[in-house]
Amino acid sequence: MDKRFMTGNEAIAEAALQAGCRYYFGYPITPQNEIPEYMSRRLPEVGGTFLQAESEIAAIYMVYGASGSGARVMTSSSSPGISLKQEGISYIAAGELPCVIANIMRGGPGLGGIQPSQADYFQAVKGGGHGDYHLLVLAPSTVQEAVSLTMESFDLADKYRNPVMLLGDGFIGQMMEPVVFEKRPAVSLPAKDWACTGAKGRASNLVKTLNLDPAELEKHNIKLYEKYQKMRKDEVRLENYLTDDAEVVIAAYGSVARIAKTAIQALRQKGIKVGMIRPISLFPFPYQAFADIAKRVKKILVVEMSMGQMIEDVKLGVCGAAQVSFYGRVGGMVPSYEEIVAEIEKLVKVAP
Amino acid sequence: MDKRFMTGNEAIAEAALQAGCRYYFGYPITPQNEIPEYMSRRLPEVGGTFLQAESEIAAIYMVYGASGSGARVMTSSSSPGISLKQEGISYIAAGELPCVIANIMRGGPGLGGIQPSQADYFQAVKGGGHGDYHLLVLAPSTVQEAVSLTMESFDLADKYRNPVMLLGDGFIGQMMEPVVFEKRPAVSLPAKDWACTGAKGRASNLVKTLNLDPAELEKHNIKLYEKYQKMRKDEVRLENYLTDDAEVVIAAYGSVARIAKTAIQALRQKGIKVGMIRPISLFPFPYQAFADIAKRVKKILVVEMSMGQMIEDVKLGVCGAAQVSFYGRVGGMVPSYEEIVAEIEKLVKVAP
Amino acid sequence: MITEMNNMERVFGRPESLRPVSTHYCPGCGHGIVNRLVAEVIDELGIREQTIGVAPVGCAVFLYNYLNVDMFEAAHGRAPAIATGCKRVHPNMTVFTYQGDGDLAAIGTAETIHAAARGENITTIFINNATYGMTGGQMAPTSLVGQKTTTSPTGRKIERAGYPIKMAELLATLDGPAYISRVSVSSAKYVVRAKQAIRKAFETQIKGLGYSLVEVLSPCPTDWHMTPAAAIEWLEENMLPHYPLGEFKVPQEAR
Amino acid sequence: MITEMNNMERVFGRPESLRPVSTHYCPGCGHGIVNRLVAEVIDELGIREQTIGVAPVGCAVFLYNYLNVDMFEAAHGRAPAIATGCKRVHPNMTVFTYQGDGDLAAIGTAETIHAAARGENITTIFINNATYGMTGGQMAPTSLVGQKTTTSPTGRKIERAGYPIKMAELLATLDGPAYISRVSVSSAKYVVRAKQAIRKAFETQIKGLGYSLVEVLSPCPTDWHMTPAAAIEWLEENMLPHYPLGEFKVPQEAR
Amino acid sequence: MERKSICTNVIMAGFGGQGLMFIGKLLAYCAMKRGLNVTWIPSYGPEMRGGTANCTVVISDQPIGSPVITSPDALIIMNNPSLEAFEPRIKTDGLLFINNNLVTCQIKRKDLQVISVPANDAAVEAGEKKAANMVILGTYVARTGILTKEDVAAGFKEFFGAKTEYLASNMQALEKGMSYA
Amino acid sequence: MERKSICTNVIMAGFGGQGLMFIGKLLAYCAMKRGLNVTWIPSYGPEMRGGTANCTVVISDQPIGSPVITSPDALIIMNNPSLEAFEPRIKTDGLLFINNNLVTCQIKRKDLQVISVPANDAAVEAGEKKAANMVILGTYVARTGILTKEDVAAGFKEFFGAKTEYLASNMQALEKGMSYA
Amino acid sequence: MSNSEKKERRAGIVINEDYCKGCGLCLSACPQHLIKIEESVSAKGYYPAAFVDPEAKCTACALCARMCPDVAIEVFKAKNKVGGNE
Amino acid sequence: MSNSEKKERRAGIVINEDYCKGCGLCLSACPQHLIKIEESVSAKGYYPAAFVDPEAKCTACALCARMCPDVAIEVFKAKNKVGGNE
Ligand SMILES: Cc1ncc(C[n+]2csc(CCOP(=O)(O)OP(=O)(O)O)c2C)c(N)n1
Ligand SMILES: Cc1ncc(C[n+]2csc(CCOP(=O)(O)OP(=O)(O)O)c2C)c(N)n1
Ligand code: SF4
Ligand code: SF4
Ligand code: SF4
Ligand code: SF4
Ligand code: SF4
Ligand code: SF4
Ligand SMILES: [Mg+2]
Ligand SMILES: [Mg+2]
Repeated sequence: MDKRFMTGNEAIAEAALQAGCRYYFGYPITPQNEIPEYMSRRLPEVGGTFLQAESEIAAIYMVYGASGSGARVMTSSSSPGISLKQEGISYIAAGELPCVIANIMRGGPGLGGIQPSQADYFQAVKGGGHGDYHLLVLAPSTVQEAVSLTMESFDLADKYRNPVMLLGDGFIGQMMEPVVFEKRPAVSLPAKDWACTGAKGRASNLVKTLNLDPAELEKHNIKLYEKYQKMRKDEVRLENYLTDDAEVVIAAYGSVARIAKTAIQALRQKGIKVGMIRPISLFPFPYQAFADIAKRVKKILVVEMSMGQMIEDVKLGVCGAAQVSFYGRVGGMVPSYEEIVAEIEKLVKVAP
Repeated sequence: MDKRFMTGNEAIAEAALQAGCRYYFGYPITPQNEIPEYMSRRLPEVGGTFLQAESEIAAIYMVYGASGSGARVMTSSSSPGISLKQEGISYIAAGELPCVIANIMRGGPGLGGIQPSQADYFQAVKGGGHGDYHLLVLAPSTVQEAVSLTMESFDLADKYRNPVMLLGDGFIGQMMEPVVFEKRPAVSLPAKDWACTGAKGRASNLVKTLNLDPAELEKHNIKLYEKYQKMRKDEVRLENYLTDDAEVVIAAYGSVARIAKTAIQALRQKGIKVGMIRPISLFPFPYQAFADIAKRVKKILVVEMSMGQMIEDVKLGVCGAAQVSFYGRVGGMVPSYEEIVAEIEKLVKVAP
Repeated sequence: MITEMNNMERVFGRPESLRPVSTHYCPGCGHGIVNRLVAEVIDELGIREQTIGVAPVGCAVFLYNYLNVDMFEAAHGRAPAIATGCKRVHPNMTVFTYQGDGDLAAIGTAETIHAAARGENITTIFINNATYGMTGGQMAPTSLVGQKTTTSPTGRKIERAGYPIKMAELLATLDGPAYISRVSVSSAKYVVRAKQAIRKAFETQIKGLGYSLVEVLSPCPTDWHMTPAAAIEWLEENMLPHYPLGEFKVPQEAR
Repeated sequence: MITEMNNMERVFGRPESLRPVSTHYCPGCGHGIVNRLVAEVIDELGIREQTIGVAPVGCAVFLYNYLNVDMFEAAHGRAPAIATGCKRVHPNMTVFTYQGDGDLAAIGTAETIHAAARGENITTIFINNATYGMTGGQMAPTSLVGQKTTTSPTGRKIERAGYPIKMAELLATLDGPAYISRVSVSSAKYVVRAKQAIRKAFETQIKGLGYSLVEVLSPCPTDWHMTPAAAIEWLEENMLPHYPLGEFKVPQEAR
Repeated sequence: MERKSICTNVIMAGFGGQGLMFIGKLLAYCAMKRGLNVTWIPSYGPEMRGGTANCTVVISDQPIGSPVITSPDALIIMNNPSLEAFEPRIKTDGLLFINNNLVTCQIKRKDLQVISVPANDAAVEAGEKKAANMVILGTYVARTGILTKEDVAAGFKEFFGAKTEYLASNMQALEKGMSYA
Repeated sequence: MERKSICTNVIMAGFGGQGLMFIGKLLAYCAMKRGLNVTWIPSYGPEMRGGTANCTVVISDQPIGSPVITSPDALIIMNNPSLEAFEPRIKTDGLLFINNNLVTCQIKRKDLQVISVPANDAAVEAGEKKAANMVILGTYVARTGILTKEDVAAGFKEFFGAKTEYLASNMQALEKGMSYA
Repeated sequence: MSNSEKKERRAGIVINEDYCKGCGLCLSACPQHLIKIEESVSAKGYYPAAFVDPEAKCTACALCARMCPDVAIEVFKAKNKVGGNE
Repeated sequence: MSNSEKKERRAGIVINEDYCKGCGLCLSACPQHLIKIEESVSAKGYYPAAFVDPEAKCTACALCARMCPDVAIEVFKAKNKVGGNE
């Protein structure tokens, strides 16, 4: 397999193409501009459509239209732009339209900064839009993983008829690493017989989200809920890193998890047995993994590039069975492995 | 005091006026149209400005402009419209601009329905927008309480330089009840010397949210965080209803809490000792109240008009010390007191 | 009476693309007329199976219950973006949006202008009833100066709420649109012309000439608080002078 | 040399409302010229203490570091809404927005059109540099047909991306605006006219006549990948023909 | 029905234009004026006009818990679809007020107190043909004893600021309705 | 410096247009071609052009954990502000490559191996005055031994698809730089 | 045209009471004034329109039908005749 | 006008090197061609513009200054003279 040296943004775009995505609608925003730029070059080459929308809102509804027309389609943006898409995301989830949305997070709130951040965790996993819905949220920690998760995202979206969010921090987007594009085995997916393609030889199709009858709307919500339950059962993805013998466990995702790995190596050299649970799917969240580890490990350090968001899910998993501490940097500041080492050392020093 | 018979929406609007709000920017959406309609009638009478914006997004940024100019200002909307405001809300929180935002929730996701719902809890309390910020979120359960919380909202907004969300379900908005408008004691509030009013006789002011230097942006985030910590300490509001001798406790807010009260009365007549913790401030959430009650009560039933959102905060409060169950109706369906009675009876029947 | 017509031929009836169901529109609402016109045009062009519609959020939200074609329900104002996404996937389908004045000229302004500027090869049927019908009669961008609505209780004032927007004229200044016209459904004569315009708009798209829009002046008796007959009259007396009927842009080839 | 000028009088220098700091703009960027013109006009009108500005998200985001007046930083595209909120609170202040073409003509289209349609008594300085400067040179709504940008790598194609929008012309069709003009900063002669237009726009507001906008054609050497001199030339050769200079709407009283 | 500890509720349902929302508010307002706690909750169909509509009024001398009522004490029914929708929900022995000028369907339940009122006819007789709602409200207040004619008249005037002629004919309709209790 | 278990990293910093991002990518790409794991991370100033910019390259024969480096093994410094910003961060005994044509400030730390290169002059000598970046890259690769001239030449051609004339002069600059190691 | 002798019916309309909402737009549209509103309410709760053409004046011009927002009107015409429609 | 004798300086400009980014727009703007770009880099890393007017041809027309995006140019003129400025 040929190794290519690419930014995460470019790799995500190329992976989308290779996963059969032929439609991209988006609006420029740092630090993810390489995605639309790459798409604007490559999509016309493969007979696809790149369209720079007039806004993030227009982009997400173009995605709604293309997905509802049966196509594989994606959009991408960064924090403020993703906030603007919240209504549309709620609609897409409600209308059960498959699509992939990449959020290459930057420092917030407001205009914030353009450096890496993980402060949109809540928005992504709890639902930044209105109503009871969930995105499938996947968080790569290397460029290579960004490629495989992007490809998988399109299949998952089609499988569940649900939007999938690829949640990357600015590092994932702008870092360059070697990547290999492996052909994914073909997955058997349900036919899109619900899509708007012209009512020829069949009853007309309808893509909608309104249900003025509360009983009907409740039914629809329960249907969605059951889908999320199925995801919770089948789609949890995580990495256990040296947890077997660990006395302390770090919880981290995305590029912070890589930094934590370096910290763990340094700590182990000092004889401190540290491991890590790295959630790859943020929704569904690996609650069980934390429930399990908490039976054995009494100290868990959550490290995020935020003021503390994933920590709530870790606590919900741990459910009081272990002490959950937090270390975070924000606004584009990045926790260094040295800082993580220091935090863990503090933690193991104090008696539980 | 004169009793007036008003819808919650009208009462919120009138309360805002009486709290000194002179600027309203909004966009029509059911079930909160009575707010802008009332404002369009009354504001010109008191020398204020009502402006129907071209969209929810324009409305929230008009609020940004008016608040940044030193005025008391509000907007209101319902679920899809609030989703559209998420970017603006993140900006307002980042810029530390005081304002009041009412969300009269309807069934979602997507266009959903127009009947009452509580499915925007996560959006309101965890932050539907990007970045680490929080709204102060208050949830009235009667029209009278809507009045007092609305008035208080303006003071809290000014006190903390933070947006306050009034989170009502469709019932709170459209129900009519007797209300009394009592004069609030004047609160001493910080001067708005940061506002844009023309740089006369002072250095120029600047309302902004960009901080390209990560260290600066981190500092700003920590400043915001400390504000939220202060709210967590000082602004928790809740009602304890018959919890003293309770063997089971219901957790509910907004109009669901009223329905639960009727259920509790019915249950107590049957000899089942049920109480309720009703969070009034959803952010800051009364975690401690739940931690405390869980020392004594082993069964907590969370009732919501959602598929289960506040339950996560209840669980974070309880932290494994009690069993937390859930009963919810969604999409405009409303849990009846009979259903709540039945749920509690089920709960007390099973051994813990 | 039906028997009496038995040996006669039906010269006017429900178009095939319009489902045989009663609508939710109020008595005398212009939406009903325009829904039918769209169906008639689809029938005449024989494109029912090649048509995809986008319904707005507004009184016409249930358009999909009436038209027997594949349809989207849009979010408020976003129909042009949805139609764009759809048209790019199905360039050979006839894709149209049906939108109210709040939907198209307020919240959806950007999407409308840009679909038009792109010359997106779609058709928009734009119902201008000078109010927000569905939400109970608030002021619309197209409400007339002095018009009383629930959010302009003393009449629309220029100083506070500005001027009513003439969307057809505005859009006609762009390079993207191929066909832009304004019609009315306030009389049978106008209805005939309205249908011709809608047909022309669809044909413009089928020929691949670019964006087409037909603005339809349409009564909303309910939110105008008038009888249907009075609403028709009010429309002709008040809206026609401000919103002149006519073609503001016609396709190059058809000039 | 400074000593040499000692006994002379200064006939041109930094306006008072412009802080004595170096800007972050690239060498040869038109923003610098327009920033100065705005400051000069504020000085000449003597309104520094009665002025509130709204900076965009775009290369001019740091305008507030340069102009010594009270300022807002807007969200991308929302400056007109913010200015509206501000102006309604301070009707006696001179409130202006400063916006790029992505900001004003793409994401902020609705806010722009509606502030204009309302005749909101504010002034907009609109920098048309035919690209998204700040984010690295993507296609803007005003990018010319055939123009290469990072998102139109083979040149803007009408079939895919539609036509460049002429905002001044579009807005001039509305009833709300009082003054709309287009100027350029590609030569000293044009710069003088640009300043006159900006002054006229501010005066329009001060007289309470309604919305005013000055569109400024402005070079972006960096994202056009040209030297400053070549950028000026490209502007004159390519932008001027498509975007004619002139006044598209002037106040009633000034006609 | 005697007034002891007052706690009652009623759902009123019919077509959009029949004025049920109005009499619901009127009832609640007048009860409030009498010093009682009240809630009024509307429920419309789709966001546009027409269709069916109903409202729930709860009246109590205690603070009102649930303003939402699954099994009402009483029902006021002004059209057939509403009868179909609400008949199953009313309490055993509940009061079912129907406008028999419009409600033609059979009442299926046998455990109810049915009060059948020719409300449209009575309204015409009272000289205000649009006041069928007032007629049936009259029947309701008389039967339940919750308000007097004077209570209603005062509320009508105060809350809705009605013109005197208009008030008079409506009061006549109300009185007419009371006679059917 | 001998190659055993390879694991090294470098931060390169200077003005926007000095081509540091370019040589960072080139270094990483060539190392990748040699079968090593690499990461390259950029860091720009504000969203517009100009100002300062830097990038971090990590090269290792093990999977790379943190691509972010607080205390780099080596620094390539092309202007004064960057020296100020990064000098305090480099490891004890770390390699500090400076372009002494532009960096005029005093180096404060005494615990570093300073390699001072007249990169601009050398570039002019090499016939490609814009290739100061290649000069200093040459010094870096020669001093660390991480790549050969041929590695760089191959990478240059393959990844950046450079024209041959352009390649030649750049390689000359590289070679020139190697001589300063 | 205003020939008021009893003629053979050569044209007419059928109003579908399930659709008609009694808006009355057809009334004003009919140049022959052949439509009136019924006195009694329909099953849908409306006072529907009725075709009253004892003198067979209907020309099948379909103006009524074109104005009907509820597509409640069908227009019929004797076969093989040239008429003023479309 | 093209009087190239050594004249008394009656006008001139001052270029502030802290502001100048060497864009060269003033060069093309000056009708007298009195501005050139320096050979050496400034503290800010740019090659700044320099005023070269040995023959005192500057008219204080300020065209250079008007084109300068960085407000780096101040224009001076001998007092009490009528000139071609503003
Ligand atoms: C984001 C959002 N904002 C507001 C609404 C509420 N809403 C529904 S329809 C409508 C306006 C309808 O007016 P118009 O588009 O003119 O259509 P009409 O009903 O008059 O045909 C509004 C504001 C909504 N559903 N979504
Ligand atoms: C909601 C949102 N979308 C996108 C961006 C990213 N962004 C910043 S500036 C800009 C465009 C700037 O272009 P323009 O308005 O033409 O100004 P210029 O830089 O050319 O002066 C964009 C898309 C953002 N900050 N926020
Ligand atoms: S409210 Fe107006 S637009 Fe809506 S259906 Fe009724 S008449 Fe038609
Ligand atoms: S990128 Fe373009 S618009 Fe932005 S500062 Fe540079 S030259 Fe000016
Ligand atoms: S077809 Fe013509 S003449 Fe006949 S009823 Fe209709 S409008 Fe009247
Ligand atoms: S126009 Fe149609 S709906 Fe209206 S009264 Fe006539 S037949 Fe009935
Ligand atoms: S003032 Fe005029 S003549 Fe003098 S240097 Fe400037 S442009 Fe040249
Ligand atoms: S125009 Fe200004 S910045 Fe440009 S070279 Fe001349 S003095 Fe320097
Ligand atoms: Mg409308
Ligand atoms: Mg631009």
